[in-house]
Amino acid sequence: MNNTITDLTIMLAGEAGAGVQSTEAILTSAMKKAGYNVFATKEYMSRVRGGTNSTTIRISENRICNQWGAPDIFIPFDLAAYTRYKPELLEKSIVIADTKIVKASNIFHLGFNDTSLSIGNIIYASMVVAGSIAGLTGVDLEVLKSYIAKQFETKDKKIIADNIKAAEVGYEEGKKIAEQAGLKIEIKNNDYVKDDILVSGSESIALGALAGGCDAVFSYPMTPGTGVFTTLANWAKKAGVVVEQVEDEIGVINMAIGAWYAGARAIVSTSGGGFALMTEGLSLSGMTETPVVIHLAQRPGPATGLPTRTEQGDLNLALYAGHGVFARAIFAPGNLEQGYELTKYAFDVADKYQSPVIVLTDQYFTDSYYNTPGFKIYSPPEKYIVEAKEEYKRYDLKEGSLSPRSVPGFGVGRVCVDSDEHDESGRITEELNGIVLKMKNKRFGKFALLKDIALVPDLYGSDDYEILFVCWGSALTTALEAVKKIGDKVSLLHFKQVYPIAQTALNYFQKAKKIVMIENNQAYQFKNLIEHELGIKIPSTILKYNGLQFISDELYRKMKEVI
Amino acid sequence: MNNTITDLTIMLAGEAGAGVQSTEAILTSAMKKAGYNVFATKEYMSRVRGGTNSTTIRISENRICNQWGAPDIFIPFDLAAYTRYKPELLEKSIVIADTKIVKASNIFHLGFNDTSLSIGNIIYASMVVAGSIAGLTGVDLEVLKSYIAKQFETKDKKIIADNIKAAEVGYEEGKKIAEQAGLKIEIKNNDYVKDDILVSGSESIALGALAGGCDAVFSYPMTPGTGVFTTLANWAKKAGVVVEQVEDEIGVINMAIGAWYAGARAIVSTSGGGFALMTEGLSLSGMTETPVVIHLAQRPGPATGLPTRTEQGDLNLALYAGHGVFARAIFAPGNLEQGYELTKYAFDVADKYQSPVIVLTDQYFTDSYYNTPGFKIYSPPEKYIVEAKEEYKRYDLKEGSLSPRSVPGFGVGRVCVDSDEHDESGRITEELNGIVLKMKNKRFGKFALLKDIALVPDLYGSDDYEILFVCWGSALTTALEAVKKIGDKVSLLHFKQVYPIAQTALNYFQKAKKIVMIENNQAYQFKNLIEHELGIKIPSTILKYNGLQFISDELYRKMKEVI
Amino acid sequence: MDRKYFDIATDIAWCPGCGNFGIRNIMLDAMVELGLSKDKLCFVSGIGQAAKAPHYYDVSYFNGLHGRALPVASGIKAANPDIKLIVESGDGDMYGEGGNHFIHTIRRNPDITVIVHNNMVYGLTKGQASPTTQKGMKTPIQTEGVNSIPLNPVALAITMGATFVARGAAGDKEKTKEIIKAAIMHKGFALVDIFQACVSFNKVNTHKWYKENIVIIPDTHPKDDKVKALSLAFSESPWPLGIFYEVNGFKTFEDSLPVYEHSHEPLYKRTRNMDILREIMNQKK
Amino acid sequence: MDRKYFDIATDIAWCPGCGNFGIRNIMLDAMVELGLSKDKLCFVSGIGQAAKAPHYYDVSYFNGLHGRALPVASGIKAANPDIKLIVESGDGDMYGEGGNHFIHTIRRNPDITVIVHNNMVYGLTKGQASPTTQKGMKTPIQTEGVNSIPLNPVALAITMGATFVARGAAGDKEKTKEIIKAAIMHKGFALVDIFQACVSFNKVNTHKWYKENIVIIPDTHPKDDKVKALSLAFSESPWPLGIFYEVNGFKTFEDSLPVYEHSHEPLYKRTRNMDILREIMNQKK
Ligand SMILES: Cc1ncc(C[n+]2csc(CCOP(=O)(O)OP(=O)(O)O)c2C)c(N)n1
Ligand SMILES: Cc1ncc(C[n+]2csc(CCOP(=O)(O)OP(=O)(O)O)c2C)c(N)n1
Ligand code: SF4
Ligand code: SF4
Ligand SMILES: [Mg+2]
Ligand SMILES: [Mg+2]
Repeated sequence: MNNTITDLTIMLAGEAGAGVQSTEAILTSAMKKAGYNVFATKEYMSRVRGGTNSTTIRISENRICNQWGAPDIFIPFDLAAYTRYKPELLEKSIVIADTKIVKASNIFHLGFNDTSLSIGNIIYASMVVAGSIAGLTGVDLEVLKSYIAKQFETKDKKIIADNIKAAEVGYEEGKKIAEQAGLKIEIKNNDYVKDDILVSGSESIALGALAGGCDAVFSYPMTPGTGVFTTLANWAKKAGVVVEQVEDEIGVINMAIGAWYAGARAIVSTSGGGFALMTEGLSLSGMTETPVVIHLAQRPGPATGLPTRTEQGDLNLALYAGHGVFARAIFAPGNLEQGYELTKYAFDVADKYQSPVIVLTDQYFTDSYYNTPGFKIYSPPEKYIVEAKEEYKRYDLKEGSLSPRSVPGFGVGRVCVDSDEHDESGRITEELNGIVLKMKNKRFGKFALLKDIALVPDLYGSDDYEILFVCWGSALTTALEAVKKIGDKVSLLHFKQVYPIAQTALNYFQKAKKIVMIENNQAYQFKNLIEHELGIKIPSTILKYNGLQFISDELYRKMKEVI
Repeated sequence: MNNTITDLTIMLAGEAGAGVQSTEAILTSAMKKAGYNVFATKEYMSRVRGGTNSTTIRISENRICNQWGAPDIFIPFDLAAYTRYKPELLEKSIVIADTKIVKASNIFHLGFNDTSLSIGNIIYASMVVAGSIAGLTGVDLEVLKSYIAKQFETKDKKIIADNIKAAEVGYEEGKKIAEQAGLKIEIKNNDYVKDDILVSGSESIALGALAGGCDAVFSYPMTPGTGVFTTLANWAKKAGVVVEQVEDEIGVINMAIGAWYAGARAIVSTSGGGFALMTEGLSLSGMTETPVVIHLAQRPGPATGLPTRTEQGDLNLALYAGHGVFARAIFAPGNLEQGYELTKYAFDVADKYQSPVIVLTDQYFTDSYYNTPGFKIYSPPEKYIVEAKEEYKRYDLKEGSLSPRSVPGFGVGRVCVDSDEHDESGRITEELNGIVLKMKNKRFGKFALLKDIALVPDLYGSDDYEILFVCWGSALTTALEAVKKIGDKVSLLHFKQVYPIAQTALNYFQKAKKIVMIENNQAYQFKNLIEHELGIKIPSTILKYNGLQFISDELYRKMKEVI
Repeated sequence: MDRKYFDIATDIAWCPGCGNFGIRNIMLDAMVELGLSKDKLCFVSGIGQAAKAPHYYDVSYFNGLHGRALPVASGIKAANPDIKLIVESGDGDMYGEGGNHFIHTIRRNPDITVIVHNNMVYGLTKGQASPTTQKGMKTPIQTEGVNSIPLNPVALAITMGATFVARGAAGDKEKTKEIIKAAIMHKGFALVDIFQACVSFNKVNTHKWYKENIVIIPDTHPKDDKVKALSLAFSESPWPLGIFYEVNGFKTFEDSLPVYEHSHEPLYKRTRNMDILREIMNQKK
Repeated sequence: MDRKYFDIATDIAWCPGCGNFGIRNIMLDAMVELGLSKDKLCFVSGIGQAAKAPHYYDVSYFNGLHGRALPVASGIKAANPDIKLIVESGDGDMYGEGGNHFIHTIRRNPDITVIVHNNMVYGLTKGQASPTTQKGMKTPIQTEGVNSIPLNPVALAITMGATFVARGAAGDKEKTKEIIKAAIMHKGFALVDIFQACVSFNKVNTHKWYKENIVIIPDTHPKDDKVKALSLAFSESPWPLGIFYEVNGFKTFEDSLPVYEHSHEPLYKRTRNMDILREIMNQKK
C-alpha cells in the first residue's frame, strides 16, 4: 500500500465523555496554529455519557469548509464505535485503535489507554491520540508542544510536562503506524491560516449578533439552538449583553419583544419545538410591529424527534408560523461568513421593517467549524428609533408601512402598542371599513417592501450552465464541492434568503435545461416554496432525511445519477 | 312607495346587552315555529356591554342559509347604532326606532321604551320589537303568543301576561307602520319548517362531535371557538362527555392527546391564538401517531386582532403548524349539514389514520344559524382500538403506515408511545439508517393515505360552465346564492376539505375558461395552496378582509365586475 | 398636577357598574398622588376586560397577548431599568394562561408592580371559571359547579418569594389606594390582588359579597414574617385586606444584570464598542 | 413477583454514577412491593434525563413533550380513572417549562403520583440552571451565578393544595421507598420531589452534599397542618426529608366528573346511545 494523501479526513468515535471531544479540540487548534486548513463536524447522541458519537476532521492544504468523503483514518475509542462506523469506511481507510479494546482484524494498534495510564492518568489518552495524528501527518512536533504549553499555561508544570509526554509518545507511535501502513501524507501548510479564526456556526451567529448591535439574548435551552445562547452568555459581560434564561419559550419570545419595544436589540435562539411555542408571539411581533430576531436551529422532528441530529424540516413552520397575515424575512446562511453577515443584517431588517426576522440554521451548521478569515468589522449599526413628541403616534400612517418607531421614555410622547387591531395612536378599534382596513393594508405592505430587498441567490460556477443544482441554507458548502467536481455546464444556485424570494431568481431557473433541488428533508419544502413563488416546476430532487448532513462525495454520486 | 316583499331582511342593532339578542331569539324561534324559513347572523364588538352590535335576520318562503343584501327593515335601538349602519341601507330600506332616542328624519316611530315601561319593565322592549315585526310581516299573532306562553311556562303568570301584552302592543304598532310605509310583506310559511331544527354553526359542530363518538372536550375559552365548548358542556352530562377547562391551550392539546392515548375520543375547540399555542402539541400527535380532533374557529389576526370578527386567515397556520414533517387532514364545512357530517367524519379519520384532524370554521360560521332538516343519526362509530397481547408493539411496521393501536389497560401488553424517534415498540432509537428511516417513511406514508381519501370538492351549478368561482369553508352559502343569480355558464366549486386536496379536483379547473377564487383573507392562502397542489394558475380573486363575511349581493356585484 | 394628567377621554368598554371603574379611579389617584411622570412610566397588560385598563390612562403601554404581560414587562425592565413599570391585568390572564410567568417572574424579582383585577371569573369571554373562582360556582362550562381548588394568589406569591404581597378591593377606595401606592414605591416584585365585582358574570362574588367578606389586616400583623403572612393568606371569609408580606433590600432582576452594574443607562442609548469583536476574533485565531 | 417483573434489559442512557440509578432501583422495589400490575399501570413523562425513566421499566408509557407530562396524565385519567398513573420527570421539566401545569393540575387533584428527579440542574441540555438551582451556582449560561430565588417545590405544592407532598433522596433508599409507596397508595395528587445528584453538571449538590444536608422529618410532625408543613418546607440546610403534608378524603378530578358518577368504566369501552342526538335535535325544533 502506498498512497500519498494531501487532503486528509480523520474520524474519531467513542462514548460521550470518553475523550473524542477533547482530542478533536486539541487537534483542530494545533493544526490550525500549524497553518493547516481544518474543518470539523460532529454527530452525537442525545445523552451526556455513553452511546457512540463521532467527530470528523478534515485537514487540507486548501481552504475547506465541509467533509468530502469517508475518513482516511478512523480511530474508534471502543468496540461499539468500531462496529457502528465500520460500514462507512472505504477499503483504503485505515483503522487505528487500542486493540486491547477493539478486537478486530486490520487495525493498527495504538495503546493509548496503557500509555496514558503509565503517564499517570487516563485523561492523557486524548493527547496520545492527538499526538499520533500529528505523527502520522508529519506535522512538526514542536508546534503541538508549544500549543500544549500555551493551552495549559495556567496549570501545574507537571501537568504540562505529562501532556507533552503523552503527545510525544503518541507522535512516535503515529510515525510508526504511517510507516507500517505505507501512508504518505503530504499536506502543505499556509501562513494565512494562522491569521484565520477558527469558529463554529453557532459562534458565527453570535458574532453576527454582536455586530448587529444585539444587546440582549433571551432563551430556553434547546439543542441545537443552545450553542448561540451559550456563546453569547460567555461574551456577555464584556460585550454588555443582557442574558436571561426564561422559564419557557413563550416567555422567551415575549421578553424579547418587550425588550425591543423598550429599544433594545434582542435575539432568541431555539429549535423546532421551542419555536413552535413561539408561534403566537411571532404573530404578536407582526401585529404590534415590534421587531424581533429569532435564531432557529433545526433538528429532525416531529416532536422531540432526534434532538441532536440535523434536518432542514422546519422551513414550512418558519414560513407560516403565527396566526393571521403578517410579513417576515427568513435568512439561511450557508457558511460561516454568511452566518455572521446575515445575522448582523437580520437585526437591521427587523429594526427597519419592524417585523420578525428568522435566521434559519440546523445542527450541522451550528456545530461544524473551520478556519476562515476574520469577519469584517463594521461600525455600530444605525439606530432607527425616533424621539416621541407630545403628539407622537406609534402607528402613524403618514409614512406608509413604516411608522417612525419610538420607545417608552424617549421623549414626552406616549408609545402605545396593541395586540388588538388598533388605530394610529395604538388604541383598540373596530372601525372595520376605516382604520382597520388601513392598518391591515399598512402591514400587508411590508410583504412588498421585504420582497424588494430580498437577497438574490448566489450562483456558483459558470453562467453558462445547462444543469442547475439548487440548495439553501447549510447545504451550500457540501453541495459546492460536489458540483465543482461534476464538471462543465453544471452550476449551483444557493439561497441564503429563503423568504421572501427575490423575483430575479427566476432568471437562473429559466436558463437551465435541468433543475435539481437538494434538500435535507423528506417533504421538499423549499422546492414547494420556490415552485409556487416563481411559478416554475422543479422535477428532480435529491433528498436526505436520516438526521445526518449530506457528505460531498455521497451528494456527488447522487448528482451523477440524476443528470 | 309600494313594494311587496317575499323575502325579508331585518337588521336589529344596539348596545351589547340592550335587547338586540333577546329580540333576535324570540323572533327567530317564533318565526320558525310559525313555519317561516329563518336565517340569522350577528356581528359584535369585543366587549360585554355597550358598543354597537347588530344581528341580521332573514325570513323567507324558501330555504335560506345566508344573507342576500341590505336590510329591508332596520331597527336601531340607539343613535349610535343608527349612525353606524345607516350607510349600509338602501334607499328603500325603512327604519323603525324609538324616535325619542334616535332623532333623525325618515324614521317610523316605535315607542318601545315607553311602552315597555308602561307595562312595567324595560325588559319588555324586546318583546315589543318582536311583536312589531310580527305585525309588519303579518305573521299570525297567535303563533307568537303561544310561543311566548310556551317559552315562559315555568315563569309567573303575570310575566307571561305582560310579555303577551308587550307583543300585542308591538304587533299593532307594526301593522300601523306597515300601512304608513306602504309595505306589503307576503311570505308564505311551510309546514316542513316546523320539523326542521334551528341550530347554529357551533351547534352543528358539537352535534357532529357527539355523532362522531366524542366523549371528551378540553378547551380554554377563546372566541369564536368557545361556542362549541359551551354547547358540548351543556349537553355533557346527558351525553356522557368529559368536560374540562384547562389552564392554557398547551395543556388543552396535551390533555386531549392523553385522553386519545387512553382510548377516549376527544375534541378541542379554539381560535387562532390558542391554536398557535397548540403547534408543538400538533407535532406530538404527528410523532406519537396519537389521533386528535381540533376545531379551529378563525377570527382576524394577527395576535389578538379583532376577537369577535370573522376571517379565513389561519389556513396557512392550520396547514403548516407543527415542527417536522407529519400528515394531517383539514375539513372546512360550508353549511350546517357539513358542519355536522365533517366533524363526525373527522373523528373517524383521526382515529383510523392516527393523525391530527382539524375542522376549520370561523366566527361567521359558528355564530350564524338557520332552520335545516335534522341531521342524519348514525349508529355509534366504529372503534379502531385493538387489544394488546403480551408482545404488542405500538409502532408495528407489519401493516405499513397504520399500526394497530391499543390503549393502556386494554390487554396485557404494554402501550409505549414516544415523542422522540422510536422503534416499533416505542423506545427511543438513534439507528439512523435503520428503524429511524423506516419510521419516517411509515409516517410519511400517511400523506398518501389521506390524499387517497380526500373529499372531492362539490360543484354547484351546471357541469357545462365557462366561468368557475371557487371558494372554501364558510363562504359556500353566500357564494352560492350569488352564483345562482349570475346566470348560465357560471358554476361554483366549493372545497369542504382543504387538505389534502383530491387530485381529481383538477378536472374542474381544466374545464373552466375563467377561474375566480373567493376568499375572506388578504393573502389568498387557499389560492396559493390550490395553485401549488394542482399545478395551475388562478389569475383572479375576490377578497374581503375587514372582519366581516361577504354578503351575497356584494359578492354578486364583485363577481359581475370580474367576469 | 391632578387626575386629568393621566385621565383620558375615551369610550370605556366596561359594563356599567363594574368594579373595574373603581380600580381605575383608585389608580388615577394613586399615580397622581405619587407624582408619577408620564415619560418615565409604562404599563403592560395581557388580554381580558381588566387588561384594557392601560387604554384608559394617558400613558405608554404594551397591551400584549393573553397571559403574557409579565415576560414583556421583564423584557422592558431588562432594556430600561429606570422605567416605572405597572402591569395591570385580570385574574385569568395572570394566574391562568400566565401562571408560569407569574411564578417565575416572582423568582426573578424585577421592580414591577402587578395589579390584578380579581373578579374570580373570565369576564371578556363571558363567564367561565377563572383560577380564582370559588368552589361550587356554576358557569356555562362548569355546569355542575367548579371542582378545582381555587388558586390563592396571595399565598402563592408569598411562597414563591415575592417581596411585596397585598390584597385590595375595588370597593375600599382609601385603603386600596394606600396599598397601591406602597406597591408602586416598593423596589422589587409587588403584587396587589384586587377584589373586583363582575356585575355581568359573577353572581356570587358581588359588590355586596365583597363588602361583607373583607376584614382589614390589623397593624399588628408582622409583615416580614413569611409563615405568619401565609397563615393569614389562607384565612377566608372574612378575607383579609391589606399588606400581607413586605420585605425590602432584595436585589432586583435588573440590578443583578452586569450591564447595569455601573450605569442604568437604557440599552437603546448605548453604542457597542466594536473592538470587542476584534478582541473575540483574536481569541479565535 | 420480583424486580424482574418491571425490570427491562436495555441500554440506560444515564451517566455512570448518576443519582437517577438510585431512584430507578427504589422505584422498581416500591412497585414490586406494592404488587402493582402492569396492565393497570401507566407512566407519563416529559423530556430530559429523568424523563427517560419510563423507558427503563417494562410498563406502558407516554413519553411526551418537555414540560407537558401532567396534562397528558390528566387526559389519561379523564379517559380511564382506574389506571394507576405515575408521572416521572425532571425538575426543569416539571417546575420550569411545565410550571403552569404543575400548579393547575394540583388544583384539579387527579389521582396521580408525581416523582420528580430534582438534580437542581438541566442535565440533558448540559448544565444550565433549573428553577431549583440554588443561588450563586455558576453554569454556562449563568456565568456570574444564578440570581433568581430557587423554586421550593414542596412549599409550592402545599400552597396550591396538593394532598400529599414529600421529599425523598436518591441516596436514602429505604426512607424514600416508603415515601414513594405511600405516595402511590395516596388517593389524589401526590408529589415526591427527590434529591438526586447529577454527577456531570451539578458540582455543588453532589451525592456528598445531599447526604450532609438532609435531615429526616420527625414522626411528631403533624402532617395535616398546612402552616406547619409550610414552615417545615421553608427550612433549608439541613433540608427535611419525609412527608411534609398529607390529607385524605378529598375528591379527585376523575371522581368529580359526572361520567364516572355511576361507573368507572373507561370511555373506550363505552358506546354512546345515539338517542341523545335525537333528543337534542328535538329540543331544537
Ligand atoms: C391564547 C388566548 N387564549 C384565550 C383567549 C381568550 N380570552 C381573552 S380574555 C380571556 C379571559 C379573561 O379573563 P380575565 O383575565 O380574568 O379578565 P376579565 O375579562 O375577567 O377582566 C380569555 C380566555 C385569548 N385572547 N388568547
Ligand atoms: C420545548 C422544549 N424546550 C426545550 C427542550 C430542551 N430540553 C430537553 S430536556 C431539557 C431540560 C431537562 O432538565 P430536567 O427536566 O431537569 O431533566 P434532567 O435532564 O436534569 O433530568 C430541556 C431544556 C425541549 N426538548 N423542548
Ligand atoms: S364583564 Fe364583568 S369584569 Fe368585564 S366589564 Fe363587565 S362587569 Fe366588568
Ligand atoms: S447528566 Fe446528570 S442527571 Fe443526566 S444522567 Fe448524567 S449525571 Fe444523571
Ligand atoms: Mg377576571
Ligand atoms: Mg434536572
